[in-house]
Amino acid sequence: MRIACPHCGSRDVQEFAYLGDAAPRRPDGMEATAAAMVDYVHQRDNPAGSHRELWYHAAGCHAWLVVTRDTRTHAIDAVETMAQARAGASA
Amino acid sequence: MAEIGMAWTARGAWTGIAAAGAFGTPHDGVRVQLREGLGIASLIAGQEQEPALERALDSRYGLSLPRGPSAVSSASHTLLWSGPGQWLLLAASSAGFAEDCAGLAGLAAVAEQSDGRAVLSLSGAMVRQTLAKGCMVDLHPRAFPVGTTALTSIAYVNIQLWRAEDGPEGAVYEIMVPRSMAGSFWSWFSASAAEFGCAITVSRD
Amino acid sequence: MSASTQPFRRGDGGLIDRSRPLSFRFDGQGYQGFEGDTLASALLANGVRLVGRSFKYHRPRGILSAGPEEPNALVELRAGARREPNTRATVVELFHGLEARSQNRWPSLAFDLLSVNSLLGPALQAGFYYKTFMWPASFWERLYEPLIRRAAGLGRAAGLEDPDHYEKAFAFCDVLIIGGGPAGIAAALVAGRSGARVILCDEDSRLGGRLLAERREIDGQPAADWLKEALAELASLPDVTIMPRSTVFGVYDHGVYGVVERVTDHLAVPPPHQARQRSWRITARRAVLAAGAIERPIVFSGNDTPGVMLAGAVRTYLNRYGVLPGREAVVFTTGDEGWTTARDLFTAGGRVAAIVDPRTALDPELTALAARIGARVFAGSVVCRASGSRALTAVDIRDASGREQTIACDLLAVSNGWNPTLHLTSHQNTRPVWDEAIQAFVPGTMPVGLSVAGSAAGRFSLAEALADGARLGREAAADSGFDSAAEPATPITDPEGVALSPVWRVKGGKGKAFVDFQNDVTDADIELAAREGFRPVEHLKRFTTLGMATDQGKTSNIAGLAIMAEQTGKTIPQTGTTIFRPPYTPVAIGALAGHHRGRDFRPTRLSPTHSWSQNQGAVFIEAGAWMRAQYYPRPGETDWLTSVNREVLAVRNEVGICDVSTLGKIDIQGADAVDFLERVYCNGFRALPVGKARYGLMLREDGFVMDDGTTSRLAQTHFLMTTTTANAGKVMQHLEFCHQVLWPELNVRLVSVSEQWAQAAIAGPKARAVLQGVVDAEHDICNKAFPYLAARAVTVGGGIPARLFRISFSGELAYELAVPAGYGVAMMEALMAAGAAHGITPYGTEALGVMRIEKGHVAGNELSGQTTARDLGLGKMMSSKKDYLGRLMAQRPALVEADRPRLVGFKPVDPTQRLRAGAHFIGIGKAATMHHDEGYMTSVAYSPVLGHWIGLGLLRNGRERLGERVRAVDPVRNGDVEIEICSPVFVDPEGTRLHG
Amino acid sequence: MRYSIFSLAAQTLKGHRGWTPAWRDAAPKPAYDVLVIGGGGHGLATAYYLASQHGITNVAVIEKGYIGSGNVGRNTTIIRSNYLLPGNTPFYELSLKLWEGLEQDINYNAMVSQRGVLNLYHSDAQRDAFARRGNAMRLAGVDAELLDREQVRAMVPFLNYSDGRFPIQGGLLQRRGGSVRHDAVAWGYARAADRRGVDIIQNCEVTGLSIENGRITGVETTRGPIRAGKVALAVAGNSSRLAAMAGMRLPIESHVLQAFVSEGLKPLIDTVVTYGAGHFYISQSDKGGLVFGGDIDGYNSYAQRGNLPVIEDVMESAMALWPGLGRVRMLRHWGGVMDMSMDGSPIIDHTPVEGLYLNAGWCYGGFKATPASGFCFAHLIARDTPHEVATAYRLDRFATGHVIDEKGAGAQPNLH
Repeated sequence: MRIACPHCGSRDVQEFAYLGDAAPRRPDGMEATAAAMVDYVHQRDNPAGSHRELWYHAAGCHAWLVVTRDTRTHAIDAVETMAQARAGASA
Repeated sequence: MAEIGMAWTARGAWTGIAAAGAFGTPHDGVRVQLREGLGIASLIAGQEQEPALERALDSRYGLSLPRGPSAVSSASHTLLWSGPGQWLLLAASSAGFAEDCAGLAGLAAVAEQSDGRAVLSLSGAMVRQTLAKGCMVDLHPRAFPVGTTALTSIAYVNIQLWRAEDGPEGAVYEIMVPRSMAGSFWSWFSASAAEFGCAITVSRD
Repeated sequence: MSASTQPFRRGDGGLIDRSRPLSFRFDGQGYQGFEGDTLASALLANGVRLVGRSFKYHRPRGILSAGPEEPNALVELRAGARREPNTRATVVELFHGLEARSQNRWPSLAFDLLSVNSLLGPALQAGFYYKTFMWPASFWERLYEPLIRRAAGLGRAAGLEDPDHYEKAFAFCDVLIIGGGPAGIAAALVAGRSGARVILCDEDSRLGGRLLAERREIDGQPAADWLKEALAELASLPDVTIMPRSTVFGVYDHGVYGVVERVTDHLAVPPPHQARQRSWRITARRAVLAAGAIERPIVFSGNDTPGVMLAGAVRTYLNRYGVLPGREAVVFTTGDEGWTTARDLFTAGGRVAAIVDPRTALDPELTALAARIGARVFAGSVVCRASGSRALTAVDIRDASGREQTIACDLLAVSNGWNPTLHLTSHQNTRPVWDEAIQAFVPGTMPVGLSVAGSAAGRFSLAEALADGARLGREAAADSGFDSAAEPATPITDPEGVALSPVWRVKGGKGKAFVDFQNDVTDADIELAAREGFRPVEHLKRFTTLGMATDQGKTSNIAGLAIMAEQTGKTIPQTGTTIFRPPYTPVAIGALAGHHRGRDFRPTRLSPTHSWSQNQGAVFIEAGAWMRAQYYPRPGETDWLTSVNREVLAVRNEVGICDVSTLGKIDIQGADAVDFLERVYCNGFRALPVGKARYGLMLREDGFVMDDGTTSRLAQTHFLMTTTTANAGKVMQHLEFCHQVLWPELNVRLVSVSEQWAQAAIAGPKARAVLQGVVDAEHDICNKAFPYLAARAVTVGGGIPARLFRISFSGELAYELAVPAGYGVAMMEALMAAGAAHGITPYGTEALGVMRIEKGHVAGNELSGQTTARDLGLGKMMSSKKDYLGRLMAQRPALVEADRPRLVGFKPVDPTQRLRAGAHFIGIGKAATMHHDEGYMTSVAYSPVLGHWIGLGLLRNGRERLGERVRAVDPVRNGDVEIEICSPVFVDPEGTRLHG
Repeated sequence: MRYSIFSLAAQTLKGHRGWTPAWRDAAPKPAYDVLVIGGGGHGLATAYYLASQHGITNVAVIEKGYIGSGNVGRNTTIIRSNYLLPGNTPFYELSLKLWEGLEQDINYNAMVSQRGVLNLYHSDAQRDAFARRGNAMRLAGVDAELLDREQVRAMVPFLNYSDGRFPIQGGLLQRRGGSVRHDAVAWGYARAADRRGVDIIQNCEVTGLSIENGRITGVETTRGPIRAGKVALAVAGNSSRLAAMAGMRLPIESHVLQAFVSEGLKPLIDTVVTYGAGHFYISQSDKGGLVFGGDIDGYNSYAQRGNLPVIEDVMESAMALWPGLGRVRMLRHWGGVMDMSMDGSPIIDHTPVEGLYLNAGWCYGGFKATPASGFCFAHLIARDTPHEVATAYRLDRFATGHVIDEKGAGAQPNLH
């Protein structure tokens, strides 16, 4: 598997560390509820199909990236920096 | 009362690991220069700091700030991109490097790494064949021209690699390894270069 | 030397070098072959037919094929530590002094006692073992299983450390071409000319594929000449790399291909500094599969008799190796191609007794050929039986009317068409599709970037191979941005007959008819599978073991499907398609491991003071990725405890130094640095003054403790965080996550400086005195100027930048001094010199551990990932005034239950008794059962200060039970010690020594 | 027909013509009392125990492909009960006890081979952790022995004791652990369930769950709707997909785990060994193949295949542990989809949907759990109360914090 790091270029998956689904947003602040936090920490869609997920270029530029990958075929549609991902989300 | 009069001599990162000489088959297919005594510092700038940092580096060293994975060099200094918003400043000599760092303090988060890295300069007819045994990055001249740098890993050691100006035998690659893993890196390198034969020299300041 | 010692060697012809004889041994007997031979061709040249015994029935087996599909001719190659079991004689290049042994026979190949299994045959049908051997249960391990295991398993592994060395390599190209036959070479030529980077891999030692085995013409000249020119041109193209002896074994995601290169397997032993094999990870924009095809046998009685051979293999031995596989041949063919074999046999000086072809209407050209070579033609007939005990002596031929006659022969060439070598196309779980016209599976959905040319696509003619190759090579290059000039004219080839009407099996021949030779799967086994409902192809394979042998069913899968289809009244495609799993052919484990074995399995990290510790005679221990000094034995000290006790007492009474360079060190700067720390630590850092250090505790988001360490404020917006040695990398990644993903709005910059600094702990009542001899005089480090938890930049050795921290893990007056790593050794020497007058003693991780336990400090054994701050007695650190990672999850009911195991100290009631970590706590008088389990001992140490063993542990509701007694039960070491619960701080609970 | 040495002999004389299908290839009936979704080991075992333990025989197992096509036929066949935490140990011990009597119970030889499972340790801290675990096992009545280096060497002398990067210091041995012929487990349970009237329906994929005001009433399938009083999910890596049909999200990620087999070899190793300094475990099948595996690839996947970095990591661990394997060839590798839960432990529980039961989150420990999983799941379905050894496997434990985290890795599936 290859991941096209927006900073470094196409690299072997061996250089990256995986975290998981990029969708959950941490409920920040003192007013966050336990229920919301339980959901953020534990519950996952785990789709068979397109999945936006967090990877860390551990052996490269140390950037966290959002990779859009099909979990049935491993085909990668997009690799975004966190900034790009946020811009996309807000857009 | 620090006059117990012990001399504080610094120990090079390659000391006890590699020394001038040769190993493997008698071909010198690969040449290694152990680069001791470099000044190295990491610079991290926020977006707002970058212009000022860029001006400073340009005025001081005539180096422009690489925005992507490349390396720029002057006679005395090299500036390596080392991640988004991050660079490594290298000085051929650690003498006076503290002043280099102090001068940039306000313009970026500066952290000296001179003692934390072990650096090799690799060349020779078989250098690419040797690196291919562990380097997961495409080093074909079309993909990795002079002035390109890459952060990657070789034999489970995270390294930074960059291509300097060509030498008499063609491509010259510089490799920077974490000091604590220099021995393991060398174990991989010597096993990989042995079939081509390897000559080792040492450069200090 | 003449071929006279090789009775079946032709006088001329072939690609072997008769001027270079090579001697070799098979089953102890000496033979001679020539350079260019395979072991199989050399054995045949010497008239050796019987080369192995089969898996289950131990039937005599010979050589079926001339390639990687070989199911029968498996040998143990080489001897001693280099012995390679199950090695296919058909792909072993002959070398001088080669040694091989036949397998799976006892006592000898010719006379094998276990061939009685043949008589038991009827009982040993597919899956018989599922139906018996069940009574009594205990007999399975004791009796049945050992018998079965001894009988099974084919070859014997060396069992000794592999003396050869392996390596990995990585390559990149625009176009990867898999297979160096006509299609592959045509593709390489076109792609190469376009300027694209091309890698051409072929598993063979010599490029050319079938061209090496056939007598063909291209553009009116012998194919060999065309090949020579093509290879010369490829060699002249700078960006074309030819990799012979290189098998592409697997297709992985995004154009990554696994390749194993047999660098020196064709030599007796690898030359100095050379690898035996090299495993490549090749990343290609596009790939062309031109792997050719594999010929198919026919299922009939005795079809496994040595001397029954695939017709294409016969041509290979004749034309490539100059070997006559038999003198008196019968050809059994279901298509025109078999007749070519008859022709080549005749041309090579063999006699063709008969050509058997089930087809009734035969092309007159074929019958004319038969007449020319004096072969009897049996049209509309089949071979229904091959006979001969250890080698073929005759075949029975049955015509349409059922009349049978026997013809004596020593070779039966079987031609039944070919199956495309499409294995790689199904490595990503996509299925091939059935092509009715050629009665074979052809590639279906393809892995991204892969295309298939020539025979591998079911386009079997040489003309198609050359045309496909050129077309796909051009497309592949264009797809990766290299356009070729006009399509080159496809070479003209001589005509070839391709008509075919395959026969899957011939019934009624009495005696076993094999589908899967190596696993001894017969047509009857497949009928049984149908009868018992194991009809889906995966059930068929798993129940009968069809296609599960080392040849992965390369010659057997289709016939198996055909027979199942016949049983169930379905078509072959309805019955199922087998998908092939990687690797294409078996790959040596050593090759895939490469350099990473022994000490090079993973990198070893050495502290900048390592050489100093070595000179001090340290005993080192693996600590994660690091080697750390465990203790420093002195002459006369025989056991580690003596040394450790001495080191501990030295620190408690005078002063000691210990390398702590391995701690993670993270430089944190930025206007929001303190806010960042506030969120990642559960305790507060906002009030930490510049020049001070503070102990920090980090939780995971799920509320359990992740890591701890001290963080110092070097300037208003500049902090230095330390982490545990074990978690340094994990914490750095975690902080990058917090910074980049959670709170990008915070102005903070993180960089690891772990490698830059050598750090030593100086601990003991005389620590300050020692330091005052090392730190440059202008820095006042007296108790008032440099109190507990002070943290400041200083200089040493006359201006060398250093950092001094007054922190203590041992509970003594202690400091940590950090200098640039290059000065690490100098620092240790300076400290030793300055401390000489004070009785300074180096101490290692063991003494460090003893002292932290004496002080009740938590470490790795307590930071198990299963403990909360409260469990560890650090609950008060959790701030209630701010949000931080883990805050909410740490409040989940189960994490705040009153009777959770909490950290307390323990001492043996009888002070002579030893404590052990891992023991569980059971109430006195209670039975040692899970229900009475109240927790466990996390860490223990012998305290030389107290003169007895002490321990830390997690005990249910422990904090409220000080003074109570329980038992430390340790069944795995037969331990059961009565212990008293006490405070986890055993030494100087008031902490006065810290401040001394 | 009952399997025995006698029936085998009789059939041998008849040329094996009298054998009948091991199970009927049933077509779906309109309705069942219990519908088990998933014809893998757990689903088939559940159906068998519903019939044999609870007399519930109007049961169907529906499978989208052929039975045993999932992880029960893709694993490395190891069985053991060497667990640390009280939520786990008794459950896996029940499983091991059921393995010990399985063949006589279902009249099918699954080649249950108690050749021992040996976990190696390489540091003092690891030894302490293994002692803690071994003691927990002993307190729970499970066999466990802590071996020192020399005892390990006596058992498996061919490992690397000389120049290992992480020297072998000893091991934790469970002699009652071992291996089982994996396919036979699916086939044996299927045959035994079929004999008690359970319908085994292959090539029948669930396309939807029918839920009426909070209660399950049946399922939609590629072979039409099937009504059911109770529906039980036992679909391992596909749990999240089925749960989504009921509008549920699970604390589960699906990951690929690769497995490997070598060419057939004469007997080399007669126990199961796991390497404590890398992700690696190895044993030898009765056919002679070395069966081995390592860590999951580490990213969400439903593809049933992995990539080279993990393959090489496994081979490196193999060579680091056992340098004699260098010339042994890897014959096949493949992948299975693991239902990795947030704490590394399974879920056997009700769901918010009445009549819908969940059996999931087995990570890569599912095979050894097959009998107890079926046994306890059947108990829950039949009695609507959890079996006493499975009370900890609740779906709400992540909210309450009663997690069962053997590794202490926290809520990150790919670290378990």
